[in-house]
Amino acid sequence: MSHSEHHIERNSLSYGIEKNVEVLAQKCYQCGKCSAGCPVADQMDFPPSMVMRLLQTEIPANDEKILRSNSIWLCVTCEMCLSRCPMEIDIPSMMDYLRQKSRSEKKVNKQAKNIIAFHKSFLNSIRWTGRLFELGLILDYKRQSLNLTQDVTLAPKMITRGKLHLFPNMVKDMGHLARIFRKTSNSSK
Amino acid sequence: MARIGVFVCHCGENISATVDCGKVAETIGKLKHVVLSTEYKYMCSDPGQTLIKEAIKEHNLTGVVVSACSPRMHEPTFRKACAEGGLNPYLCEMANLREHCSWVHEKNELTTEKAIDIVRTQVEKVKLNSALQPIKVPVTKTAMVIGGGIAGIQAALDIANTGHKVVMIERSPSIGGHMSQLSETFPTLDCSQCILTPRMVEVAQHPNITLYTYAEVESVEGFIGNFTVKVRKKAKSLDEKLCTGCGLCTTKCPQKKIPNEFEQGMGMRPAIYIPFPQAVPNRPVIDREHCTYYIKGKCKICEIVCPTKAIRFDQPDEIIELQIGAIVAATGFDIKHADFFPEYGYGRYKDIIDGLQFERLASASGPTSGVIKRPSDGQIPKNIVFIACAGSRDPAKGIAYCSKICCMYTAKHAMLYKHKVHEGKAHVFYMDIRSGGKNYDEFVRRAIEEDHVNYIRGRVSTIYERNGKLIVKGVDTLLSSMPVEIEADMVVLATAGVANSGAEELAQKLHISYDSHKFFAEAHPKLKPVETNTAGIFLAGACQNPKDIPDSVSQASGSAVKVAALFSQNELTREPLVAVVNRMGPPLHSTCVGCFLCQAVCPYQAIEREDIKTRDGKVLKSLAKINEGLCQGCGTCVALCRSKSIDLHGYSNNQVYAEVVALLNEY
Amino acid sequence: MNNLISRAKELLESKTVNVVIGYEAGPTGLARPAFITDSAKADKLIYDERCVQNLAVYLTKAEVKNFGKMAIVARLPVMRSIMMLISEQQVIGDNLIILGISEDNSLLDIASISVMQGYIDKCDLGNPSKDREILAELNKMTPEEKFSWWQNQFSKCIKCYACRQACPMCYCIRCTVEVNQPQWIPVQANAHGNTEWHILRAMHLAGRCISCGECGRACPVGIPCHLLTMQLADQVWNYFHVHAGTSDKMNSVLSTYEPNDKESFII
Amino acid sequence: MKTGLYPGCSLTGSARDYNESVSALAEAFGLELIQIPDWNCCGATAAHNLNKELSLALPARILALAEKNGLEEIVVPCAACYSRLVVTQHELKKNPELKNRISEVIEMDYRGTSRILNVIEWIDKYIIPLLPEKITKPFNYKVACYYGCLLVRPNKVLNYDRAEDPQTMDIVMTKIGAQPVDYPYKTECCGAGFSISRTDIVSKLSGKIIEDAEYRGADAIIVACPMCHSNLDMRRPDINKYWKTEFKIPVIFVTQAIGLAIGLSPEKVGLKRHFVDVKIS
Amino acid sequence: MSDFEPKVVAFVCNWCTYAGADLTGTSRLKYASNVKIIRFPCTGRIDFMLLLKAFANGADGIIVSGCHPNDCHYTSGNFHAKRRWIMFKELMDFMGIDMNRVTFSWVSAAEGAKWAEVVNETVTRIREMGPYVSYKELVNKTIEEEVKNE
Repeated sequence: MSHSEHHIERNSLSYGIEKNVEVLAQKCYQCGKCSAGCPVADQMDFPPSMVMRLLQTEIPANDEKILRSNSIWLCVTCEMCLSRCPMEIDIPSMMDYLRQKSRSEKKVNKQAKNIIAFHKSFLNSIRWTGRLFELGLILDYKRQSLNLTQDVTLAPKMITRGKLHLFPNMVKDMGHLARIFRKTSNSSK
Repeated sequence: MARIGVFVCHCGENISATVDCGKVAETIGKLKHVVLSTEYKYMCSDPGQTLIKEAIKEHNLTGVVVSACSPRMHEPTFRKACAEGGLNPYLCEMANLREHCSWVHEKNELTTEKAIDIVRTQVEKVKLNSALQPIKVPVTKTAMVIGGGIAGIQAALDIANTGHKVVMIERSPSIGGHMSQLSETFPTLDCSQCILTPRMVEVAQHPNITLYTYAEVESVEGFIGNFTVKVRKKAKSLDEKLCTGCGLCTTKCPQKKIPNEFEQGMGMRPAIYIPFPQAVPNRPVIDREHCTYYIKGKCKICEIVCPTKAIRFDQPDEIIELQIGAIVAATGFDIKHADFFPEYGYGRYKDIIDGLQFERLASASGPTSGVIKRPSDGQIPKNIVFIACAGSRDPAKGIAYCSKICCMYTAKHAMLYKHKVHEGKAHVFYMDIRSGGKNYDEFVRRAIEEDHVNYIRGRVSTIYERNGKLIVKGVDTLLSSMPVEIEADMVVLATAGVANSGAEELAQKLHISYDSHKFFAEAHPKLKPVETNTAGIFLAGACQNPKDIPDSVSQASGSAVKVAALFSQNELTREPLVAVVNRMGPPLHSTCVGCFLCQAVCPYQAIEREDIKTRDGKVLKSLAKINEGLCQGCGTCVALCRSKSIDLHGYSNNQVYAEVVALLNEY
Repeated sequence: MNNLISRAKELLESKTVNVVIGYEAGPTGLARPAFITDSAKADKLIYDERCVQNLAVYLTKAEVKNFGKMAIVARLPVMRSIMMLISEQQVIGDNLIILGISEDNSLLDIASISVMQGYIDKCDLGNPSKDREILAELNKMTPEEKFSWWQNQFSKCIKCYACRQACPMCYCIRCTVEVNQPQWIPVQANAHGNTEWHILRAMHLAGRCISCGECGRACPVGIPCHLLTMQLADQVWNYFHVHAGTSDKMNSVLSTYEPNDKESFII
Repeated sequence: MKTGLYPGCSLTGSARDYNESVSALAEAFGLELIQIPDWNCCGATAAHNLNKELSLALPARILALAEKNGLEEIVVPCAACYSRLVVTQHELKKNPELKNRISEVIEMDYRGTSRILNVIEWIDKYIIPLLPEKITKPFNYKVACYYGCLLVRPNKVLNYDRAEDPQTMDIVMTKIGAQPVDYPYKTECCGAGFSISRTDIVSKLSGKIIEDAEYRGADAIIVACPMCHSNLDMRRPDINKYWKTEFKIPVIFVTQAIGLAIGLSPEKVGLKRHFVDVKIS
Repeated sequence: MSDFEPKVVAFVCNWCTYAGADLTGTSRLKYASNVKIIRFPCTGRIDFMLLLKAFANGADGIIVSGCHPNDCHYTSGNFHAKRRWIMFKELMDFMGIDMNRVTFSWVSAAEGAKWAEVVNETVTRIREMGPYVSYKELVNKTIEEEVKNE
């Protein structure tokens, strides 16, 4: 048992983070360098350093704020925060964990609708074809997000430049891929 | 034949309340070799001690066991009493009947039985004690101070003023250290040079101080009171006795474009140079690495112009050997150069400088005569950013610890800037302001309140140049991490303080320990902050960890007192409870086989190698030898020695073995 | 083998060394140590599976030291022994020429101690696999089973100290068992004395045993006492990540420490 | 030695131009690139956002396929795929238990021994040594080398160049006669995976990257990532709309620039497929 | 077995645990009187052979205690001791000699209460385990053999 385990609130989000992705929220001393370098911080409810601070409080209400925030969905995993953090706190891995937690607890922020729709369409696309079928992705995304008019002019231009296939380019052993999806389906919904 | 006297103390009722002291004395009295076993109410009282002294004479005792309180309390008392009674003090042992028995157990037979066991054990031990004589070590009353910065200067002057000789070694051409580079000092803003220069001169002129500049420690041997230090005097290419310090050579030297170390590269110097105008000694040296003569084989202009013909191109390095009684290490610190932070652009953009460079810009004697001009174009910056913790508290790219001095000097820098550029704007990015110290926090508050320095809590993420400005991007963590972007004309990085170059090497030469950051380690973090693990070597200043001037000076004076105390005696007297390697006649000489594993475990470098030689110098055998001057008697070597060739006085193998047997067996 | 012989001859003829320590076939066909001082006799040298004895044990003997410069036929355990002996200042590396033999019985080109170190670093430094298996079996036993297993083994011990004599690391001129002030180890060959002797021997080799197994081979009554030191060699690796005999600098685990050494039993 | 190629999905679709330039270079320099048979998508951002195990299993299948086909070294032109593959290799090396679990999921033996090269490393290793005699048309332009995120971060895992102010691409560009400009936006994020779901964010972030390159006087932005390329090139109309600008600076793959320098035609290296006209060749 | 009182010997260093045990006394905290202390300058001085000697002479349990890491009066004696204990414990475990009979602890000069706990916990544990028969038998067997031989 690690020393810090004696002190950490076991129900807290930060405990889950420590257990699952080995990120210690208490290492953060709030210098803000992550927020200063984060390309999307200005759009977030809570910039990364504030997410860290909320975690440190180990107060359920604050954990809730994080899981319901748009911050975790706006994170583009550009890894800038990690590469500049003086304490080498792996915020990107932590964000992956928080996103999965937010979904499994059904606390997803409304603004994340499109983002999740896109990710789902993406995974759907490769679930059925093994490789990304961009046209299929765009159509499926429109269906999922109901953004029917978005990019209507883009696709034809792509087609004329030979950048959009009309038919998917499939992996031969699709059975294999289907099994991979099935076996890992426990950790996502 | 052993004749042991046992004295059982009641300690008022402290012992007798739970232990049947009479029974203890009686039972012990029946033991073999115990010729006297008696009890008394207060053994530590005068009458109690007299009892012991008289018994020693009357019964011709060869060993004494005082069964009373903890030896940590009264062992010195009773050993002294024994000595006064004519018995070697090391033939006295104490049985701890109070702290380890009467106070921790209830009154019953078991407690008395335990008391008997405790006393019996000490009786068995004392039978095996041997008469020991205190160890006397002569003291050479000359101190060496390594490093001529403010800490070294203070230590040297303090020691010299107690009437003892001091040798000061400084590796650069002048003493003065980092303090001589500073413009003003916090929290008083008095001019650094003005308060330092008189001290430097005093060192040079003090009759008790011998100064060797441009010199380094080559090797250190020996132990407390008796070090032999070899010093390399690097060739200055100059006859110092002839040189008058007129400086003509330095003005005529054709090589003028060497980055000036004293100016932190903000100015240039010639190959023959005096580091700065107030240098002590005020004599030039030739930097052979850059001198045209040493590179190309011709030039010698300095030799031609020198009015006293003092230049010596063929001068060799000189090694001198000194006998030294105590050493003060005062080798200072260095700053971590800021180029390990590519996101801050140090080295890429000329107007991003470090703290020491700013000191030179702000100094009246500096390259800009004290006008804050930025390096790129000489313009006066209207908007300046100071970044604290540039490297400190950053395990990822810098160092994990807090450099301690940066908060204060950054506040000073911002203030100096505001005092010189009234209309300018100064911003400080900080994490925490650590301003503990007399008038320190007030000083920082003044920067904020009176000089309107804009303190922003947050770390800068990146700096880049655009449109002739340095764009500094950070956040204000006190405003929900709101982005802050400043278009600065100049940026000053408060870089971390790190161990000086060569610190590790020097520590190894001195046999002192150092931490993972290569700062020298004190003997105890609280109670021996000035001592090192090696007796006779002390620390002063920032070689131990980053320190400001007041702390460095205090510690220097502290180490000077330690040296003076050492020098107040002609001989050192040490407890003889030290390890010893057995010796015997040839052909074996000792059962030590010379594996020297003990040498590796000794925390005090007290184990030396002794070569047994034939008359014609052939080494017959090498074996370990304990230096009694250094051994502190921990016994770690004793337990490690496979052939049981080392033993420890006072805790010998025979003694501890006898204790185990006695404690567990009933008689 | 021819390489070895010609190299030995060359070294002796050029007077680079005064003796070559290697193996020769004994009268019964078993390998025995050979001390070749005359190049004409170098043809006797053999090198094959029979040659298992750890020859490094001779390096600390006064009679052998008197030869001055010498060459020694060395497979991995011998090389590691030499490393240890150099680090413990019992052997001077410059006086030695290593006739290294690889796993597949070919002659290695080992020009210096640092080359030897490089070779050692590349080898598997764990215990021999057959011993690993036995250790694994023993480690599965309950404490009571272990105790009686070992007591059964020790009951055979006749305190002949062959294990000590065969071990290159047991070079003390006075062994603890010969100390009688105090008498650390009971002199007689009995349960108590035997047990404590084997504990003492294993502890003295903790961090120093190079897993050659010579002690076990030397035991005339077949006590597998090498398992004791090999178990500790395993633990030295587990706890401290050090293999003995990999450096000519002092690095024996019991004469060094790291402040953050991990254990779980100290309260 | 034969080098494996993991093209990734983009190179078969929206980044066909990139694929064409990589193939053209391989052909011109006589380098054998063998596509990993039956490769699948690496899972990209979507997988690690939604499902950690899947995000490791997909790349692990790719790496296991490479191992199975004896490809000890693979080049991954797409920086995003490169990052996923290296991160997976790192994670599974760090955690043997997880490695066993993933091997079980992919029903294949996974050893984790492949050497994974990004496109710059591949160029450095195989093309640079042969480059000097091949250059016929020095690429005499000022360029802004844009590395993006995933080529250099997380630095301790990728262990490639340095995370801040990287230099490898700049050095490659100087070797073909270009003059890299000081470019602080080198490693800023373009918006990456938000290309479709949050076009606004992409427009904003990519706009800054383009603006600074134009400001520094660059003639072209050089990239090594199809995602960066599509955001900076294909999304140019959105960017110009968002910022109310008319940025015209072309965005060129590093492989295309080299292709041009050794005299390949714009068509051959896929330049004609760009949205923003490349007028400089 | 209920009236069995174990013999426990404690090997402690002078600077921390011995002083800590003094503090237990000055604080008048009570502990079992089965434990008797032998003072060493440092845990580094404690020879592992002494532990065997203690068992051979009839100890049922042993406490070995010194300064916490980094607090050693001699800076590193306890670090060396720690490594020796690790090795010793592993060897004993391998030979089936019961290391549950040995308590290793760090007790500082300020931990008077901890010393009482360490002692009481050890005595309770050893009391439950009973006398150390198997080691005593080793010695007794020896004595019997000697008698027989004579």
